[in-house]
Amino acid sequence: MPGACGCSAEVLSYVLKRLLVALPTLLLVAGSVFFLMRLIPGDPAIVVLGDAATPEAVADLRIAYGLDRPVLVQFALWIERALGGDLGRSITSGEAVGPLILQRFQVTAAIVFASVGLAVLIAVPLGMIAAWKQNSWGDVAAVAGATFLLSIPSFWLGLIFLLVFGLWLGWVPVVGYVTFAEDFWGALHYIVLPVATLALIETGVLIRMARASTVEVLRLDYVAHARAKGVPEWRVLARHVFPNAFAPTLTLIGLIMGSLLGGIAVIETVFTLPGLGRLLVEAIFARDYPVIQGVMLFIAVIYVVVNLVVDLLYPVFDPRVTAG
Amino acid sequence: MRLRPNLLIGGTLLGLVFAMAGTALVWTPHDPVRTNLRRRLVAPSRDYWLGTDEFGRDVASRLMEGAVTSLSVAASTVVVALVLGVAIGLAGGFLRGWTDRILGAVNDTLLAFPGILLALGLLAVLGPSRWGIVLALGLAYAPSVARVVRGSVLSIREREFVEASRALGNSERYTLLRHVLPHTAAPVIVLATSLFGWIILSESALSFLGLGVPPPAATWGNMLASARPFMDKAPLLSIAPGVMIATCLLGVNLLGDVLRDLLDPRDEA
Amino acid sequence: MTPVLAVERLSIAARGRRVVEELSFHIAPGETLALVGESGSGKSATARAVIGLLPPGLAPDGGTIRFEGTALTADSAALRRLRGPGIGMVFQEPMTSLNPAHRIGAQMEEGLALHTRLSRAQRRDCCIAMLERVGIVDPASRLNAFPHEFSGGMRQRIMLASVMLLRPRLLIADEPTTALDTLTQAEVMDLMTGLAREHGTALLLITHDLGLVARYADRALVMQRGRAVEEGPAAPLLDNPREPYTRALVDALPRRGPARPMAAASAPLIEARDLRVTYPKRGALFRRAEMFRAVDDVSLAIHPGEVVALVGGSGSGKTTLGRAMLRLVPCSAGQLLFRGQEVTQRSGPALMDFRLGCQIVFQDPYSSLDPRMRVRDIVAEPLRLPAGMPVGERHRRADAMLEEVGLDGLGARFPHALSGGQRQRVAIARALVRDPAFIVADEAVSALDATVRKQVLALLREQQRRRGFACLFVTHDLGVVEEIADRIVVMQGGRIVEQGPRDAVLDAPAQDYTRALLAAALRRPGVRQAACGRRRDS
Amino acid sequence: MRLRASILAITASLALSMAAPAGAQDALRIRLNADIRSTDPGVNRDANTDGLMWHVLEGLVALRADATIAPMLAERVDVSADGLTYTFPLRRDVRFHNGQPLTAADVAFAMERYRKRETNWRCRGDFDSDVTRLTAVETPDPHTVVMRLEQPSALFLTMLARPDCGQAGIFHRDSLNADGSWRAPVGTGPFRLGEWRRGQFVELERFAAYAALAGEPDGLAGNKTPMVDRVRFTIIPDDAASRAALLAGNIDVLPDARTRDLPDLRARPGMSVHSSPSFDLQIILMQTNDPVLRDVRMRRAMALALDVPELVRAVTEGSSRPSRAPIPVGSGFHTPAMSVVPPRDLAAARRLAQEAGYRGQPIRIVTTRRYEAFYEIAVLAQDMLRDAGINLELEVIEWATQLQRYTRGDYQMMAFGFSARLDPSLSFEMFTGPKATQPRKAWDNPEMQALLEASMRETDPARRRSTFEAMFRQLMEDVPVVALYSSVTHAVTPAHVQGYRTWAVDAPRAWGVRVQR
Repeated sequence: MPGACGCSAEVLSYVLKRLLVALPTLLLVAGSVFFLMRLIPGDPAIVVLGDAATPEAVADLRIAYGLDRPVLVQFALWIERALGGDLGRSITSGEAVGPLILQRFQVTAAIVFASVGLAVLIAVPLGMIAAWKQNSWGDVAAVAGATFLLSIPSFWLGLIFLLVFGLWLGWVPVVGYVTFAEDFWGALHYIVLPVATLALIETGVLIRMARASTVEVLRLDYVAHARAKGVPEWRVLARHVFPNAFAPTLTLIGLIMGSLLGGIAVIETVFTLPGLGRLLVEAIFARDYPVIQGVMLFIAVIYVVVNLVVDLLYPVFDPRVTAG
Repeated sequence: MRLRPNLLIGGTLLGLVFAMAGTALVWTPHDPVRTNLRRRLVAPSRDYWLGTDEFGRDVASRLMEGAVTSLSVAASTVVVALVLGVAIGLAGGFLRGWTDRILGAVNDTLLAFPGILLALGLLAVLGPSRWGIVLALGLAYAPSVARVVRGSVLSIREREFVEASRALGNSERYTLLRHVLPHTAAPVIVLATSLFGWIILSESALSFLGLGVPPPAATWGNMLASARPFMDKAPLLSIAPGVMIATCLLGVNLLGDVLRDLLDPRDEA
Repeated sequence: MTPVLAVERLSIAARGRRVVEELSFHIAPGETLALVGESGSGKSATARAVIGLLPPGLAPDGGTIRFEGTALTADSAALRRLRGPGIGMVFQEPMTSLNPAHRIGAQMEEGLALHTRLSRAQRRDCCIAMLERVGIVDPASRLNAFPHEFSGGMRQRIMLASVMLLRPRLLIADEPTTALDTLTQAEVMDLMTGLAREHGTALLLITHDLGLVARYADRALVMQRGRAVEEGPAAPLLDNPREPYTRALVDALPRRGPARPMAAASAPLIEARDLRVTYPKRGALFRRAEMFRAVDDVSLAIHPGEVVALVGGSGSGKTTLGRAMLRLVPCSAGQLLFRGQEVTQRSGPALMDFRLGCQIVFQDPYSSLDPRMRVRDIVAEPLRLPAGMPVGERHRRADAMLEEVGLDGLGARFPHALSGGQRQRVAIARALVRDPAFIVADEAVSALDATVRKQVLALLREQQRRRGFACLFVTHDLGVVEEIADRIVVMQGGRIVEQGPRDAVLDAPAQDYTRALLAAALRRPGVRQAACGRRRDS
Repeated sequence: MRLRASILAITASLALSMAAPAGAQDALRIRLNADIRSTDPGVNRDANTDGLMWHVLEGLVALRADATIAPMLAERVDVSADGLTYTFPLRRDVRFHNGQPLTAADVAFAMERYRKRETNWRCRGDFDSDVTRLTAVETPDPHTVVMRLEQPSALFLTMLARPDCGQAGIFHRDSLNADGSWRAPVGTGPFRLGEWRRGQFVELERFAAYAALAGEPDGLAGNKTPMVDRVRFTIIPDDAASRAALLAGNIDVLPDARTRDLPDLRARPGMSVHSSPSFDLQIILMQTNDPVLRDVRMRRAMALALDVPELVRAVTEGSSRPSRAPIPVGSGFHTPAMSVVPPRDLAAARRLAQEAGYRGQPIRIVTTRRYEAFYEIAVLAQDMLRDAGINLELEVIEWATQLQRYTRGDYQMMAFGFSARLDPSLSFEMFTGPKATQPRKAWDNPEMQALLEASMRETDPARRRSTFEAMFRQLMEDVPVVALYSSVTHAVTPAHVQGYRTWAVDAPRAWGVRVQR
């Protein structure tokens, strides 16, 4: 039971193994992105040079970016460098792609972690209570509310928030971003709306999930067993129901995190935040191949890592499942 | 217990959206793409129920047209995703072995792909069109379908009636089609309902980013996107399409819950 | 003396329909009362009503429950204080009655922490002592284990330990051993009654199994459809049932039929030679999976028309052997001969030939029938092969077969509209419609209520006599074997440990394992004394 | 209104309080809509980059506001009679930011780097073309640079001054790393590069030893005395936010206000709006190889069906002047003859289309939403052509794809915009040329190409003017493109900013600007 007993060597070897197993997927992602991008019309050299580009200047620039070589050679070179940790430089800004991604990821990660955390804190207790009081008015209201939240497009909710809290009430800034390192309170101001938007939407999903899994758990004998021992109801919920009901929710949280960390381009667009999603969309528009490739690879890695973390965390809540 | 109100409310909401789309096929108050520079950003009036947009186009007509676009795109995308996903999932779940492993790797890859990149890529290759969106989102969602189908095939093939079929000497193909496939229907129908909602959402998100169904065709997403700069001057432009999307999704989600309650395979046991 | 529990005219309703109707009974201190009934009799609901834990949808609908003279009202704080030290409860499913998220030490301790003022160390000592008492080896270290690290029987012991720690005056045991195999069942029951005796705890035993009642209960209350049918001291009640329903229950207990003359030594119909089936071992997370031999070089021959019972506890490999003999699981070594022909390597049409001659009836009638097919189609399906029979003819044959198994006119129904017994009849009809020469019946009656089991067994026996197929009857229950088998084969740990004619094995078992199985088998009350012969504790 | 203003003020103060820490009072803060790409002049650049770099680096010559050329680091320019030798005597008072005096060797060093293939200077090809081929850069003495051409070129000096070529800015060799790669600019401009925090701001510091020319500022030439200690280019991508920032006093110059915000901004006390037409060109391209559009009558029909003044009024909210000529209205070469805009004539348009055999088949016009003007032009054109029975279909694609299709000539029609061309020859050259070798060219008329090449060699302005008028007349006959207008740049400054001016190239200039609180 490595997950449960925390034997670090075994866990480490397991992690390594999982990462190794993920390599082909990463390679496949990298490869398909690489070739797909080159299938798409639009040439980074032309985008950089603009309308005044002469064919000679375009050709020179293509040579400078190595785009004149056969695609397979380009791919091999890129893979070789990527394995060495060098993701190249952005065609449009000349920045090194690795640091660029990390810098943009900080923005996305701050928002995603804050919003998912908030959503979990709100949704899981609410969902559990709704399940506990199944079919009561409160339950019906919670489910209806969750379904309603689920049905609101996040970007629209963001726009409405901007309209109401930014433009009409003026409580929060409409655009901009500073990092937490620079100015903690300032940063808080900027992310409160995006975080609230995402948190609300995710709350809808999570309430339903938490409620459903709690309903399942409440049916089980060990809950009756705990009650039969005279365990007070709050303790039954907190100690006996919560960990078991939370385990499947954890998987969902993992899925949500995976997809959100990979890009909340729409939210970032609404709130004009310099996040990973915007970086990707802008890079796509500019055909900034190194950035696109880097970001896509990064997203795939995040996906793998988040899944791994979920699998490693799962045994904490459900020791039956070892991290295999 | 919640079945009846869900059915009622969900049906009403979705019916409303469908009715709007149906009406738009034969009639709209104004031509949804006709611009009128003398009447830009007009406030709602008897003539223009919801006012006009920045090109002087009638917002109400565009919302109706948007219903046609969103519903037709979503419906065709669901079909594409289902056909692809069911085929991949059945093959993976039943054949197992190398087929499953390869399909699994491809599936994982697709899942790790943001739909937006896939959409952009395909749109660029296919030319901008709603069919590009359909194919792109179809491809993007096929892996989820495949995963559900594969999962349910894997659980169904462990059921004893499948073993019984094999014990009878029935071929794998017969067993797959006769005993396994029908049982994936319930989860797939439930999933298809969710898909319908997700796709409407994704399509509008893509349109919002400028990657969706190309303008001037009206979609709720691109209406939202072009309304953004006028948010302070004409908030209704931003609010109306969002309300439509939310209405449609709420209807789909409520009906989805009804379907789930009716079809949930867990209730079979 | 005040009874520990007195139930007066208790009714329980589910959405307006009464599932328990004006039920009254009482239990004296230290007494064991068995509530007996088949599924749907309301016995479990009664048990849960006593401790105030009716599942959602069920609610008390009149009547009183007094514990030691005090009336209990559901959900009151008083009742909660009573739960644990006053009334304890043991549940049916060992797999779900312990919380998988917590270590067993923590779960056991919880009750003590709530209801006593013991220190942490004292609580721990109590737990260790109690675990030791219920037969857990190395209890101190096992306190840190999670429930899933234990087998079902062990979990049921831990469950019992955690309940008995609080020394309740009343223990409610709701089908405590139904999910366990025969051997474990007896061990857990012995332990439970032993502990109850030690602590002077009264026991309310909920069961469908008359065998348990005969062996462990002082008094019994027979229930049918929510009403009391008959009540009285256990032994007389079972020996001389007054009510027809009780009598039917008693009659349903297996009984040994006359031994049939062994067929003349003909060539075996099907024969396994050194058959081996291996599985990768589960649980070895980081290491390469080891192979586990579920069937370890087993040789077994079955002759035409012969009924062979394959007996063993869970994990003995009997089910795997049954499937392997039908080539439903791959063999890693050995040979399988059908009518003298090697079939181990067959595939395609040749395999089809083998399949046409063999059939299987599964244990679980709920999952062995495709819920989306009508009964007639299910029974007609085997007739697709060999190809050629017109659909009309297939349906005619299926209807005839259904009539034969007593399901006349039910062909248009779906399986979910049938009872468990009826479904098993459908499964039997499906197996027999092609007139196979060999049938594997895998625990075919284990999931059925006693009276139904008797009928289905009768059907199987009758069909066997009529059609003369050979049958490998896989079961953990030696009681069933008595009724039907010509020959008994006992398996343990993937190997055959004993085999021989039925009477020889039952009357003079050569192996300890067989003896233990026999002792644990719950048979007719009439043979109670014989069955209760002192076993060596294993 | 007041509430709104204060809200925006709060918003903006939040937006910028951290971007502009204490001590920014004596600085000039200018909005930049996106980060610069690099500090390597003319190599990795865009308009923002050019606009920032012209504060730091100077070339031998520089652009005046009317797109003519003035000497900058050179005292004057002496052109030999055959037009093949250019002699640049250098000013003696010029010093680099590191204190070193400017010498001919520095010029030669910089020019050599520009002309090397590995540098990837954007304009390397332009100095090595059939029209202009720079054959040698010589330094006869430490204060004289001589450049030699293969044949006379009217464009040579303009190209040297082109902002997108980094003005062929002269940098000190300390600007390079030991391996020859670019490190940071050490130039002669009025400001030196300060801190560059990516994505947030670029700061410039006054170059105290700057040797300013006498007179007035004029384009990138003239007196460029820095009047403020520091200039901070604050990066604010969002238009609404920059407007809010201006109102909140968190930036001092909004160099690119949206047209639709102008009425509101004008009405505010203290705000001044500065507008000037730029040298870019919004245009509709037609593919003359297309089966439908090959017929010149069809193209004429289209042009006649468009109500150009109305279209331009709608797109620019009345701020730009409609013009069918490719030479921008602000240019000295835009003659009165070029100002004629033929009136809309639907009947004639219908008749011509009929004659051309047009039967209502859809014609696709490519556009993008990246630049709202392109999209609006396409939508309005569709609407206007419909009145003449011409069926335009919008094909909205993204910018990168549109650019590539432009490059390949892969379109029927296209709403497009050309960036500023500073020489009238280039204004024609951008769409004139043989399609066989340059598919991006819309106007493939050999006669006109000959005229164009002549205009590039001709150095006499009067003769060039008449050549361009002839070309314009032919353009209106052939209608391969419908030029619409040059956009207008609007800058807004609060009362405490003095001396700010907009000009033909839309990036801001910080010299000569004073902050007085």
